[in-house]
Amino acid sequence: MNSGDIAWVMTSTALVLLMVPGVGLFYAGMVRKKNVVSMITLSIISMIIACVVWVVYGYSLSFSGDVSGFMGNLDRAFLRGVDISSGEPIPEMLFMLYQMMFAGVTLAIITSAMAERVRVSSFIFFGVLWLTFIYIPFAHWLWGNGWLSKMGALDFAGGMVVHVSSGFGALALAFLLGKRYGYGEHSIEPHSIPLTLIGLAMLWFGWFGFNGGSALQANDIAVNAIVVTFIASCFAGLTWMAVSWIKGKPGSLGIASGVIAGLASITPAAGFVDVAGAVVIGVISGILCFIALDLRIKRGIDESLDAWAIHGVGGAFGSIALGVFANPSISGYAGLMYGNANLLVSQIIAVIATITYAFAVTFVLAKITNMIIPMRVSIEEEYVGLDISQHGEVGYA
Amino acid sequence: MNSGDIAWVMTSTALVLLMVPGVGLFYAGMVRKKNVVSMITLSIISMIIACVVWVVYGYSLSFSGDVSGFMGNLDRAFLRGVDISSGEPIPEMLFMLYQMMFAGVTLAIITSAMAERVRVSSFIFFGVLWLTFIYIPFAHWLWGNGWLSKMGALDFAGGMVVHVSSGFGALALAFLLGKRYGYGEHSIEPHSIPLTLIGLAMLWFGWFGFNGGSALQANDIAVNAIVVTFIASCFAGLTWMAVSWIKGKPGSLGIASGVIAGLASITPAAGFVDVAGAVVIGVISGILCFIALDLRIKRGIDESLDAWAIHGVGGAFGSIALGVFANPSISGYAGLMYGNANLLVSQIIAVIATITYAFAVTFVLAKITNMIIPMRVSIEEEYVGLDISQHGEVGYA
Amino acid sequence: MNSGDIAWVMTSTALVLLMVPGVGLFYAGMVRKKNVVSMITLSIISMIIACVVWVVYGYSLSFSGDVSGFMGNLDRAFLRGVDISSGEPIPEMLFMLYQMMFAGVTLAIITSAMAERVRVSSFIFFGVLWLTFIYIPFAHWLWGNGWLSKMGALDFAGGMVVHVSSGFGALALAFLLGKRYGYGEHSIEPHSIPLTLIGLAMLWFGWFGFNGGSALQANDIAVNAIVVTFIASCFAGLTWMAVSWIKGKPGSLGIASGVIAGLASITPAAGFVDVAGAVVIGVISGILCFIALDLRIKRGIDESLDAWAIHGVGGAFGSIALGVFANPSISGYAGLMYGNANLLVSQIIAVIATITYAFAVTFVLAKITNMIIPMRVSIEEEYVGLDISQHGEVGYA
Amino acid sequence: MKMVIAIIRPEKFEAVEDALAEKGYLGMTVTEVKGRGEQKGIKLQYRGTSIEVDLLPKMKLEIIVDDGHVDEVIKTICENARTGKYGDGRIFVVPVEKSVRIRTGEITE
Amino acid sequence: MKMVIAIIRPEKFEAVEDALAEKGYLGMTVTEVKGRGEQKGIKLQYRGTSIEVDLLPKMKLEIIVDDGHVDEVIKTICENARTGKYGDGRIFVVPVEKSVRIRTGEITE
Amino acid sequence: MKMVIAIIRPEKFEAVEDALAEKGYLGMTVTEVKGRGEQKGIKLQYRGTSIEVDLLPKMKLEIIVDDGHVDEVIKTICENARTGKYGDGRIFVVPVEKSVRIRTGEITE
Ligand SMILES: Nc1ncnc2c1ncn2[C@@H]1O[C@H](COP(=O)(O)OP(=O)(O)O)[C@@H](O)[C@H]1O
Ligand SMILES: Nc1ncnc2c1ncn2[C@@H]1O[C@H](COP(=O)(O)OP(=O)(O)O)[C@@H](O)[C@H]1O
Ligand SMILES: Nc1ncnc2c1ncn2[C@@H]1O[C@H](COP(=O)(O)OP(=O)(O)O)[C@@H](O)[C@H]1O
Repeated sequence: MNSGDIAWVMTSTALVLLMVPGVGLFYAGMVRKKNVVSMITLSIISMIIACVVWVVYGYSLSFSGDVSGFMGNLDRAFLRGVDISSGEPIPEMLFMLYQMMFAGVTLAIITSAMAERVRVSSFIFFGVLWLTFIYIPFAHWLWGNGWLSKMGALDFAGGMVVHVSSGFGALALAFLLGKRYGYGEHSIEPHSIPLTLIGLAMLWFGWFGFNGGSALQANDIAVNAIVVTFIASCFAGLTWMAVSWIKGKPGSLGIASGVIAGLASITPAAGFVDVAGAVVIGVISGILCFIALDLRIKRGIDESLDAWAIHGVGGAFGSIALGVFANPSISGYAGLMYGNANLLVSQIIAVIATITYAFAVTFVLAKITNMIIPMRVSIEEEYVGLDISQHGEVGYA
Repeated sequence: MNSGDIAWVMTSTALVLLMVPGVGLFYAGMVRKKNVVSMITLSIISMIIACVVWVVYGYSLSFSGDVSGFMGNLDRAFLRGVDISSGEPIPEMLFMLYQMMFAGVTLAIITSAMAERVRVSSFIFFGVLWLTFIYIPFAHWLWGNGWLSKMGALDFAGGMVVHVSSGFGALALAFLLGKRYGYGEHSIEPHSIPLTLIGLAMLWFGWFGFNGGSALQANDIAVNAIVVTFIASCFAGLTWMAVSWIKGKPGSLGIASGVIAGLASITPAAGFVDVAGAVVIGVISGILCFIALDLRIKRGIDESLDAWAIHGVGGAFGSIALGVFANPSISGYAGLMYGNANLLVSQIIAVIATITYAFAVTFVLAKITNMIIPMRVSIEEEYVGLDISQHGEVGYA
Repeated sequence: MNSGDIAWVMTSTALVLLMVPGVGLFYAGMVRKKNVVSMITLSIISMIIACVVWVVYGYSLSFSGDVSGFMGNLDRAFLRGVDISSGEPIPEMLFMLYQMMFAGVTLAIITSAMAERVRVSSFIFFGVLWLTFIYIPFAHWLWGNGWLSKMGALDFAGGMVVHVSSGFGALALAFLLGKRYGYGEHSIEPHSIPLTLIGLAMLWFGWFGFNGGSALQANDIAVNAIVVTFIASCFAGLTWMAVSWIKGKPGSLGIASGVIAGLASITPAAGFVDVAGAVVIGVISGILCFIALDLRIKRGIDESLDAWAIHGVGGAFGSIALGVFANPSISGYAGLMYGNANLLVSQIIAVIATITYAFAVTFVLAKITNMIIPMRVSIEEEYVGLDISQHGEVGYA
Repeated sequence: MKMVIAIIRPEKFEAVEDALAEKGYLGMTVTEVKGRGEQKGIKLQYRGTSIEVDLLPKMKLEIIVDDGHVDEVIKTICENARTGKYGDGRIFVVPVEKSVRIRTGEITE
Repeated sequence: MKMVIAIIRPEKFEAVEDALAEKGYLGMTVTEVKGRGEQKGIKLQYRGTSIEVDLLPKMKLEIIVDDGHVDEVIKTICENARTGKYGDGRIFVVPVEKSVRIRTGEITE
Repeated sequence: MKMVIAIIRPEKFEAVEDALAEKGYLGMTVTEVKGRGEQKGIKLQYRGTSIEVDLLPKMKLEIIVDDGHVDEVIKTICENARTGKYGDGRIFVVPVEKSVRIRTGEITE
């Protein structure tokens, strides 16, 4: 083992952690003042839940062994046998922690669809279920030697594991939970764009660790990952800006959404595509996610902070796009453009499988949760705001 | 020397620096609008003072030689002879800088007890004294081959040097300075919880460098440190949330306090305990610091931002707990659980010594400061707020 | 190649990226509420433009080959031939990305002079011109084997390339664009000092990557760079605080300005001077930039957020100072203090050349831009604020 | 002249604003306020106990109109601000003795 | 009916609010304002010079009550908002001609 | 006594404040408000279309003075708040029946 690799993955772990409050702040700026605390706190709680689940059984079920392609076993429950000094290429204990952060971020992303209306106790219950029955299987399927990875599907840093799962999960939740009281009748304005842009800063910054760290080494793949990640994000931001400009003004939230769309889209592909691929993925994701967001609004679906349109659609698109653009000179995987159709087929199957599973199972889990602890707060609590009603706090005095 | 180790400690140094404004923002969100600038600025000034003191004599007195176990000598004053390319395992110059950040953070933490009432000139004077007569000795005692370390006491990343010193120092200051005008009579509400949570994000993130960097190498100990650090913080956050829920609602400030309590508690132990130890330390610290905070409020002590309850109590608890849970398979040190009572004894002695010294000497230094430049501003200045009265600025226009 | 070096430069790249929103937030806090979104967005757009320009031709024109000392060639346009696994000491692709961030930050800094009055479409047009005709040549002259570097001029991390260019460019822009409506008649107050201090935190933190990463290795030079960088920033902050205290109160914005002045001043020198040099550079820069800022205000020049006084003057001063203080034991370059006058002469020539070029060419480029898309918005748009008029958004609801 | 002071729900502000504009009442001054009504705000239930949130955000509109227009303004506001639930707010009418347009100095008594 | 407008210290707001509630005066509208009094605010001394902070944060309460209750409201506010130091604030009484409850449309003149 | 309510441009506030102080009118209460005037705010032109920004930030000053001083206060405000362009604002005068100084309890009718 190599101190440079360890240094890089430790740094990346910290960077991914920063994305958790990053998501919270990004979202919090876009809700009303009365829910600002709630929105950030949901992210923090996501991380805390993810940590506990991960330590107790999550890591083990994701990465230890394999039970018929679907899940791992419980051999490493309570991190039994996870070592601090052995592992390839980094100590397994570090790998475990790095992966834990991903679980936390993913759960934070899905809070988009619960914004300004979820009961916190119910969210905790749901969060545990969701990690157990969606995140952990996905991590196993694609990264833990589960059926999708055996089939040949690739997901460099979480296009499906993180973004499809949370994005399409959020869509299911939006249908189930219904609109915020008054949505569509009166305008619900972002209460603090600077807060959202502080969140964006943390996300953009943290994504270096998210995608770069997924190489698990400080090597050429990591370098490629951060380069294509950053380039895709800028081209997507530019595209979104351009598209929105045609229709009106280039808003900061649009540019920010474009940047995130580019980041989500390149995530599955970052270790496989080259700069040209990144540019194309960036540009298309800027257009595609814009359209998705527009569609969602026109359909009157209150998937409030657009985890679906940005993470879901972006992650799904990027997962397929890597089947087209994967350049064998990067990591040895060739996409359609390099004459190999198999990868594209695997990717399409994987995307369809993860979308379907994420949507359907999230729906079911939310139904179950609703039967035990109703997910929505009462109308009065929603009116007063979750900060007071759920946390007994006031965001700004 | 090894570029991976250097990379990691340079990164860690930056991370610890970020904790300085992190403390400032964390605190600033919890004071009233009229003191927001003051609160952040006190942290920035802390770092600046610490840098000057460190360069001139602080580093030398802490880490150069040893004068009867109490302090170092002045051989490295003005960083004479501190080299950029030699040192074990990292260049001494980098070690010096990394350590400098700790001094800055520690002084920032203690501003808790001066919130909304300290004269800035007096704080600077006091800060220099405090670093000289408390921080530097502590760093020497535990890390510079001073009497406590000779006795066998351990402090991985500053449970006593940083947290006990500032926490119990803050308590002494709170007694000496007295309550804020109106404290206990009318409510003094946090003016911006989002600001506090931005601070939390910086602290949580930065703590990877704080504890992980303390290994001074990108090795198994560093990996262990960040893993147990993070796990303890989540379990403590969870515990605090649970405990506060029983009494009312799970506020974001409570969860945040729990996270910090976990971080402070695991700090001395991060290089010595395993995951199981971290879970136990996390859970207990969540309860213990909650009780301490509650007690402080009930006693009507205006240690305004709870450096004592969280850092002081947490750091002291963690320093003792490592004497129980230290697992010899991590760094070779065995605690009570592994059949060695000696470590626990040393730890208890060290905690008692540092608590007593920190409390008493802070009190004396503040008394002395008070005689030269009164630490509290006038009642009018306090009423108008420190932003205007000390800095001539208004936080929000 | 070495994983430790790669890890460090990847980390540094992320750190420099964070400085982009850092500049935006730092600036945004100092403008009025109605322009907060605009100010942050200008920084984000700067990064996006820089990325596109860099990928298409910027990197190539800066670092590929040399055409009569003035510019590079187009051999690496579209990053043709830029490799992820070869390069000295780090993969060229990583070097490319790291350098890209510098272009983004530099363009962000210059937005100071356009604050609260620039048309966003015009800024984009201008930005492309400015990067092409000023930033890229400067990068080539000093870092890409262009005429200044051939002459022997040194610029470790961008004293001239980044700070002189943007600082003196901003001054030219301020003359050309004119004052904000009402400037000098009624007070224009910073709307959120906490926002500015969050920006400061990101800048201070990010600068470790800015200067430390410029060593391109995790070695003694990198260590020296971060040590002198940090020390200079603290001494400059202290000096500014002291100087402003004599005239009134020590404001947080003053201390922050001092810190940035120190950082900008040490930037060109960070790999060449020792701690003593850093202290002197820090102290002088604190005084010098304070005077420059004072002068600008007295002259009634609305270079709104003081890129000139701080970055321009600081960067120019530091570039000359390194000719005096360069200590041969660091990187082999000797300044006047070590008996070599040549370096000082080269530095002075380089500073004069870059100041003149940056000022004059910025002026011309802005004139050209003005003819195509007027840079200033209409008086009504300025009155209403750029957030609404340029972005269709409201910062705080 | 009268000053019509209306305290309404923030989420109804747009509707009221538009309705007034349509009827030609453009001039108005708006303040963000908090209000407590006769029900002492909203009661939230928690495991046995209940807490009251008594100060809720409201929008205050101040509209100066000639005496003859007061009723129409009141009607327009009422129609557009009403939800029928507690907390819809109040309208108060206060006499105005003099009105000055700063730009021109023109005075209406 | 009258509108009692009270400008008080923010730190006294809770006490005033509670005291009014106790006496049955629940309805009120609250605004964060800044105020300058006849002492031109607070003087701070600095090495020879002194600066004045003239605009200080205050809370404005607007309470509509029937004529007969005005004095009690004033008394309650005074008792609970007083510190005896400069800056305690003022109470003004303004006539109200009409009051409408938006929820019901009911009008009181 | 009267309450002079002036709604002015925020950027003119300092000038008005100073001018009033000079003439001896120190007491005042200030609120940040938004206002729409008879021009429906400011029109911004964009490629063919145009948008209107109708609510613009204003400062509201409330100044209680004896009847005899009303005109001087109005004049002072007008002179210092005027730019001559749309949006300069309005001044309204409302009767005040009673004024109480909380610190002393002293009542002026
Ligand atoms: N007596 C009053 N004086 C001043 N403001 C009042 C008074 N009563 C109500 N209000 C204002 O009207 C708002 C709505 O009042 P509320 O009694 O809740 O409405 P409703 O009449 O629909 O029940 C309050 O929040 C407050 O701002
Ligand atoms: N003439 C006035 N018009 C409007 N508001 C006033 C007037 N005088 C005082 N106020 C308000 O009352 C507040 C307290 O006034 P001040 O004169 O400081 O109190 P005190 O009467 O206790 O000395 C001021 O901040 C201001 O908001
Ligand atoms: N009828 C009105 N009632 C209440 N406030 C008004 C009224 N007319 C104007 N105002 C206030 O005065 C401000 C300036 O009005 P405006 O008509 O734009 O100014 P001008 O009279 O200079 O054209 C508005 O923003 C609003 O706050």
